[in-house]
Amino acid sequence: MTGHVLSWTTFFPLIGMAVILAMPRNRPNLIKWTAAAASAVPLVLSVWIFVNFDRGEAGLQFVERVPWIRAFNIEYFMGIDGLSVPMVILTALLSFLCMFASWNINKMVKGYFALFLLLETGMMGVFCALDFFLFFVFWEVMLLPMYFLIGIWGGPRREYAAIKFFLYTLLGSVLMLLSMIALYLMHDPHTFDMTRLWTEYGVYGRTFQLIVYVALFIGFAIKVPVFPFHTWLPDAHVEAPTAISVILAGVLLKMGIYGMLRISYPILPVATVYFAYGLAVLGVINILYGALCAMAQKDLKKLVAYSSISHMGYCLLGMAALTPAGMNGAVLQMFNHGTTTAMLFLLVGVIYDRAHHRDIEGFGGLATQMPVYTGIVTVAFFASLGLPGLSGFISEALVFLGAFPVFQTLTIIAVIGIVLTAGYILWTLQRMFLGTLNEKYKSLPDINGRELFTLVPLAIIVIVLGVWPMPVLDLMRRSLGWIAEMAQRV
Amino acid sequence: MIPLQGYLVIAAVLFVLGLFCVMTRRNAVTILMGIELILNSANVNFIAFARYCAPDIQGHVFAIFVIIMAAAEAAIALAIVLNLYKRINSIDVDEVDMMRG
Amino acid sequence: MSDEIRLGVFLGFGMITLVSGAVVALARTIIYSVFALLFTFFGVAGLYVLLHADFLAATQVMIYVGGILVLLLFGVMLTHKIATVQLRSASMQRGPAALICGGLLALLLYVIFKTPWPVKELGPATPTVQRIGRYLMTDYLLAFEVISVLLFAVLVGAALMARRETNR
Amino acid sequence: MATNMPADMVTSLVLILLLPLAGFAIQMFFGTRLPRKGDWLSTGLIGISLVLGIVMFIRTLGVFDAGYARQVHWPWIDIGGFRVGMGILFDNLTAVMLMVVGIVSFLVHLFSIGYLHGDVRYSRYFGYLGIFSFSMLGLVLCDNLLALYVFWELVGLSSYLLIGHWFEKKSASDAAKKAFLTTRIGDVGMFIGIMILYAKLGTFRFDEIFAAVADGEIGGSLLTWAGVGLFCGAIGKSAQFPLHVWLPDAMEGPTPVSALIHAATMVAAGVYMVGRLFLLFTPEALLVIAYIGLITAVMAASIAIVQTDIKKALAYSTISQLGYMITALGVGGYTAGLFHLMTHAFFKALLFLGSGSVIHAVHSQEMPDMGGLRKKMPVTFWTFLVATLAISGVPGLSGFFSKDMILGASLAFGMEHSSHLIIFLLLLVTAGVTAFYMFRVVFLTFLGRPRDEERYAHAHESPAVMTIPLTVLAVLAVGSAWGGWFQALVVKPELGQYRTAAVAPAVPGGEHGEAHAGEHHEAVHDETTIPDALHADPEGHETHVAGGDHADHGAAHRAHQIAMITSILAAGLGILLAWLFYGRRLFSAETVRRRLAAVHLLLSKKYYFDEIYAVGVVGTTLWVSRAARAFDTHVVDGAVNGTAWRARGFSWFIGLFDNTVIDGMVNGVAGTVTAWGRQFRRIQTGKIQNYLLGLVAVALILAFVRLVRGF
Amino acid sequence: MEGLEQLGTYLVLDILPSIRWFVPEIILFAGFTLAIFADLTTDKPGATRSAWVALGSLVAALAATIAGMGAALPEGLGGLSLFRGAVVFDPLANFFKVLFLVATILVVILILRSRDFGLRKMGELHALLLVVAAGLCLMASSTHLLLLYLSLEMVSYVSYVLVGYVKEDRRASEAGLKYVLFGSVSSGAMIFGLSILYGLTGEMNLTKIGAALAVSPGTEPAVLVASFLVMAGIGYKIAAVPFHFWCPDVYEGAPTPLTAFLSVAPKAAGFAMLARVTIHLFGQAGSLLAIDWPLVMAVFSALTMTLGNVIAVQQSNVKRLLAYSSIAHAGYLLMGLACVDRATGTLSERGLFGVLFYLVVYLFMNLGAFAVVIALREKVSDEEEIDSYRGIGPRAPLLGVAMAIFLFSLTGLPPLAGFVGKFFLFAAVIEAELYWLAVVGILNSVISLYYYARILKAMYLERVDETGEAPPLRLAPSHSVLLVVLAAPTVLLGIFWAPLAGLVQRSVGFLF
Repeated sequence: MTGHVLSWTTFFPLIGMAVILAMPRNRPNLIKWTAAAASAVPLVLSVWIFVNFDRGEAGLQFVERVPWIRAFNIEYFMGIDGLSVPMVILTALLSFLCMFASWNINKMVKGYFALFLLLETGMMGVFCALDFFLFFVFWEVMLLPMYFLIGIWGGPRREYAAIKFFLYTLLGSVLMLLSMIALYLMHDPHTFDMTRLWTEYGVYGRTFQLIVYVALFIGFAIKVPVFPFHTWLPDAHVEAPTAISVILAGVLLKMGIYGMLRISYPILPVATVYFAYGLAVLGVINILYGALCAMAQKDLKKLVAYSSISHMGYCLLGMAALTPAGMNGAVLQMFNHGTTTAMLFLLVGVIYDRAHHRDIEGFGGLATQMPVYTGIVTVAFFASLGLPGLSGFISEALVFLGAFPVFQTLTIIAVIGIVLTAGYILWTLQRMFLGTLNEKYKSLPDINGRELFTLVPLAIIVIVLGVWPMPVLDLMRRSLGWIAEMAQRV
Repeated sequence: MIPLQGYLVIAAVLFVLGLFCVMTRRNAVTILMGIELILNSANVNFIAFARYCAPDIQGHVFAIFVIIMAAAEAAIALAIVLNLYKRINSIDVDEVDMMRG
Repeated sequence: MSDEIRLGVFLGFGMITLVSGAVVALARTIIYSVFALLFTFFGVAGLYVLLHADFLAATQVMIYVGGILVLLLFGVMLTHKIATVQLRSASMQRGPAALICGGLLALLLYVIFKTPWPVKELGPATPTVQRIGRYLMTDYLLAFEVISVLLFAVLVGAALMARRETNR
Repeated sequence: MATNMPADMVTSLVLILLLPLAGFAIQMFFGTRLPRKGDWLSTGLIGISLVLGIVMFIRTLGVFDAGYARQVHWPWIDIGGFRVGMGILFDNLTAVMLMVVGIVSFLVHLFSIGYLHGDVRYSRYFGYLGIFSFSMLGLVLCDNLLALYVFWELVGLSSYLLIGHWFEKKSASDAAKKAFLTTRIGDVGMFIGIMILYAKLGTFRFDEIFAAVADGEIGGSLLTWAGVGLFCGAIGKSAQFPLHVWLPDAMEGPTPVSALIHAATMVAAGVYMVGRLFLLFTPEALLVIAYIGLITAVMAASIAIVQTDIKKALAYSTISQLGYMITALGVGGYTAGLFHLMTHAFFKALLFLGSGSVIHAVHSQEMPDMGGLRKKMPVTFWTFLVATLAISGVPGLSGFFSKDMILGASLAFGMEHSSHLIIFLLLLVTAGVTAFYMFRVVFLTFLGRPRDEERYAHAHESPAVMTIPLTVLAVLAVGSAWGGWFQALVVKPELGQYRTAAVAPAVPGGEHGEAHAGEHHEAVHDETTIPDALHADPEGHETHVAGGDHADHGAAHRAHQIAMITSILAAGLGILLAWLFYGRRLFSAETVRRRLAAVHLLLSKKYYFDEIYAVGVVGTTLWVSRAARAFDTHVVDGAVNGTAWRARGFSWFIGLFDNTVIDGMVNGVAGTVTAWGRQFRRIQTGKIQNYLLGLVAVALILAFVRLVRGF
Repeated sequence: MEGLEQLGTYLVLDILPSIRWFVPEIILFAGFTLAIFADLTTDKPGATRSAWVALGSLVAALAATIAGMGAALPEGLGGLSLFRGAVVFDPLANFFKVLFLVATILVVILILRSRDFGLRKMGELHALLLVVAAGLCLMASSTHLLLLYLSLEMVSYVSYVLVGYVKEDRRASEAGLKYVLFGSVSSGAMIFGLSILYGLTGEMNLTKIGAALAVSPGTEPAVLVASFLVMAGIGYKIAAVPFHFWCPDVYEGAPTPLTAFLSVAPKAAGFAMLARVTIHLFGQAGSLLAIDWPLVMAVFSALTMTLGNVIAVQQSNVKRLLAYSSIAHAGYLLMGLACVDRATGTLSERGLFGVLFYLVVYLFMNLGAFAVVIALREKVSDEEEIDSYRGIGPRAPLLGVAMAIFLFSLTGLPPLAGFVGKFFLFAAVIEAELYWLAVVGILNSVISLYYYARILKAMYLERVDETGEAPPLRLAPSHSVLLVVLAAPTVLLGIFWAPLAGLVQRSVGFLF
């Protein structure tokens, strides 16, 4: 069992899906509990991985390698290192919590949970795959369920948002397909095995590296999303059901950056260094543009979507600096943003279930009516504006301290971003929670047990990592150092 | 002595005439005639090459087969045309545009 | 026959074929086209004779003129009421079609005169029927069988299309 | 300095720090369920911290050594290339600050029990007080820049929570938001300063930074920028000149909060920081600090004169006094500035609590409604009077000693650098104005005839739980400065102490030259964009940074005496004028207001800062964000999915932008695809002729292309 | 007399051994006649006897072909030429034969289950299908100019009849007419091209012509014109742009099973013939590059893809949409044939491999899509508008999931077979350095997602009535089985396609 822990973590939800499909349609509760169980197992396994992961080792661990298609030496090659462990844990945790967050789905329950488990398998696979072909297959497997989940269970303009999401991501992934094939053909015994692509990076010329880097970058940038390619995110978030937008923001946005760190950085070092400044500029644009747009939003979910764009900008800036603090800051920011935004979306879901609208102006004075809910929202909001003592600050500080030696002016402009973030968050907090209670919501019940169950673990993580971030940082520092060193080979 | 190019020119002109007829006539039967012209031009080509260039008269055999095929094709085409005629009382190709876009 | 006479006959048959071909393409009424087609077939048969393709000329006359032309004539007659014999089938888009065909013709002529055709010295005219027969039974045996099946299928198809649906 | 702190000291300091935090945690979760909603718990816990603080203070008093310092350090984040630790630095300054924060916080807890009796969120209020105390104590105890920044922001958070305690009032939630955002702007500058230092020196710890400065590893303009950056944090937190606007609005919070935060502790954090990091400020930086402080002092004092709301008046007085302290540090008066910090903490806390008890009694903050409360509230009156005397610098009280030292230092600085004499003069004037407006408050509130009979009727003395803190603070306001213990303990640090490398004294001209050598060997090319406006005086007069040149010690002494005399005169003049205007009503304030109407309007409108910021900073950001949103939905989104989206009913600018730019780009990528589709579809006419025509035409074109190219 | 002995020896030496390898086609011809007679013996309207005869002979032919595949064959281009060079028996031809037979079997099953034909006598239909199957096998294996023409015409003439089979449906007759006229003109042009080739070399066998052309300089313009005219004939069969005009109308007019058949089998045969002509005719090194073949083919491919996809976006009729999608897929396949191996100057092995692999995958997913259209024929308000599919997904889960699998596979999304097929084509194109074509290819697959997803959107996302669940749709058990039979390979080949890759490699490897 321990030999194939990754395969079990990745494919157990698939077994869950099969079981659910076999179930009768008229037993929603049974289906929901099986789905929860099916996603509980990967969570337990990921905790086991976290415990057994060797912090001293920079290289790959828990490796599984089975030839899949010998003719094109494509292999079922799974393995994780410091970079993917936090992501695996994040995916397992958020999926498990989202099962409970989607408890009040009543339309086509079987379809919903089956697709959700398929989505979890896809996500887990992306973070564990080390064969580029396998990586690409998992990358695309995620698209199908996502399209239907947004399309069928979403809000009023769900079809438009679903097809827009699908088209954007598909365009990105076909570009990735071309670059994958180009890389595949350049090596003498054609290979998809990333470890070999890393070591034999000398095979490519400079212009080849630049072109492939740009193609891959567009593919990943659409996923992150980076400034010009971000327009699908607000629509997808607003229309997706609560649990799906949690997964979308919590995990899917991280895949873009994970992809760049896993593929573009080690394989195309010359291009990485060449485009580092450009990446930093895009990062800063993301930070400021995201914050500014968020400030002008009326819909709470759209505001959180734009705040995600702004937060991912920090990751880009940190990553572009290639310094240890910057890289670790970027990956820690991915993890922290995952937990914080998950909380935010869950909280939006809670209020939406009660008031059936998300217009910020429509609320007022909720603090008196729903004190516990307001407490948790305050923790989430202050974590996302980077208040020290909560996890957001640690990663933002690391990013800034890492990026400053390399890009002085850019980092200074980026630091201004924290004021804008504080601005729109406090303004939202004031409009929704402070002031006199809007009489329409006299009877709004406070947060209930189930919702608390999904939120409390995340709140604990946010606070604990804010005070003592070493458990997560310890995981990733050697691998990120190794990736940074690889990215700077000439 | 008649040069090979003479026959080829005739064949080419016949081919083009056939094509022109096919493109400009609106009556299905006339189009069939155009097709016959094209097939004839091909046959002239074959026979001319059999005579001037080819080592043996395989061209003739080909021409024979083409003639047979032309007959078969005329049969099929007319059958379909007549069938359509029964449906819409006209074989004016312009009106045959119910499916478009 | 002497060369001049052969050349004269060649030009004669050539002219007949092309003129009647033009009439087929351009004639306003369909009946003129059908008869012009008759002369085209005869012109082509004449060319075959000049090219010492005696069997072919006979086949041409029998099948084309005897078979296909009659078939087309039936086609024409059946699809138009006798009263409107001089049916005007207006031609369409003559301009662009002429342009295209002219271009194609130029292209073909360019090819005809430019390419070095592997012309061999012309042997005496020999009866071709026996050699055709030999080919049919040796190299083209497969084609022979295949076309027989094809004709059978075409017969079935044509009958199918033409028959009146009785057992509704 | 290695970690040389004895174990028992470590435990007690950690206890001092964590007890209030425990209080906060318990109150937040179980507050409402505790008896009396847990106010006794919080007060008790802060009480224990105070006792421990006093023990530590007595211990340092016992050692009585200026250079006394103990430190302990633990690793926190270690990711190979980046190492950060957390630690406690305990020296005389820390001891004093522990004492000040502890006392004021404890007394405010006591006062609040009475003041907030029956408040709907009573237990949560005490929770917030707990987290504030924790953050303030942390800020004072920490030994490195990053920890300083962490506690700095936590203090900002607790002030946000406390100001917004009565969040039902929109003005309260606005004030809280404004406070947090303004201080955050300051924090941006501070973080930039920290980044510069870390990028250059690779460490956050104070001692290591001072050592590096001493060894000359960093210097000249880079160190100045770092210094100015860090000072920005102080500008934000201590409500100095450009970022002072949030403090007056913060009066929306409950009065004990104002007393604790906006008088004694939080606002003092900026001064403490400048004190703590004194050694890394280059002369240019010190000048910037001095002038900022000066402008703040003068401006705030002038506004305080015309205030009618008692708490607003005290708020502006606090800003002015803070300006005093900052200027003191700027001119090199290290001990003077920090001394004034301590004394001001006591009497300003007293003033605020006094005003609190008045408001509690009269249920209004407007001075016109008060008057003649002397008889009704004797204890409050006398304690208030003591504090006013102290703040005006009447000899004998604590205020006199600290303010006098500041004036002395600034005069000495002025005498040495004649171009900066203006500092002393303006400070002198401000001292007078301070005395004037403080006594104006006393006259208007306690003396004279009661102006509002109905309120006066049911005015009554505050209960014991509120008056006891007043008396304790009164005692401290009087006696805390006696005995000169402070001057002995808190002495200006020298760079020499930190010089590790055995650098031969032949360093050209000792510190003297260092400022000029200005070796710009910083590896990092810095084109930081801190506006030059802040940089007051370019040609960098060096002050006698380090002590030791005893030649002109006598001059300092003489300056001190002159300053003392002039300060007493100024105070007396101020009190006299106040008495004339409001006591005897010889001149009527009314006529002065009418004749100087323009000036009065300017002052009462607080130099229109709020309006400028509202339109300038807030207005433009909101407008830019709306433009970004419009840009995002129309151009980026529109261009990409090509929907012909009409921006109907949008502001004229967006409309104009919309018609000109977007129409041009409306058929974006997806748009062209559907448009092509429509065109191509038309050629599918369904007529056979066109098909054949199409076939041959395209084939022909291809053929010609090939022929022309091929041969 | 001596002619007779000579004839006898020829019969014994040449004909008998050739017949041994010609068994599948012979079975089909026999089956054709048997089916006709079987139909004559019954006069019940919906009799399916002839269908079983057809199925029997198809299965027999398939068995014979598979048996033949095992035989050891001489290496090199020629393979085993039968009937004195008329037809060739090589792994490539066998691969295609298997493909055609499988396709025809599936279509016959589709016809059995479909309601398109009403209660008319079906005997002729099954018989003629057998003839078409034989014609297709011939198309794949003929290397003689005449055989090329005959096999092409055999398939075309019979399909004209099949398309117009439902006589009383006006659209069917109209489709028939268009098909005939267009087909005849194209084949006429093709013969003219063939005559030029014959004139240039005096040979009838493709390999011999290729060899002769290589040694005769200065014939490039003639060869180019000839190959264009031949391309007209084959292009019409593949429905490549600019010879695609007939395709949408015929696909819409013809009965759905026939449309399915036309969109798969003849198209594959067209590619087989195109490959055969290119390999044999331009086999010699550098001859392809002489006439700049990669550019010509690349332009054809790009035109076909883009036009197919772009117009498909506009369609609201499912059959017309699938017609344009099949044009687009012809474009993707042409990409494979545009790849020329820089080193040897001949068709690149990876390109041909890609084409063959994609054809198999295309067979399953395309037939699958049509099978769904057929299954829904009388369940939905009859005509094939996309809007009439609204809300079908939840009501018929198996059908919905199957359609999702087919459409996503047609788009080329991984775990499904379509992706693997496209992956090989793109790999070939990139290896042949036609980067711009690769970019056009991927943009097209993105556009294609739009219209494939529209069908799924209608089925799943749009709901007819916001109120409760509509009554679930019951499908005939045979339809469900058929859908599973078609969906399984589409998914399986996406996950584990080593065996198919091995088969394709064997049938292509011998050429290079």
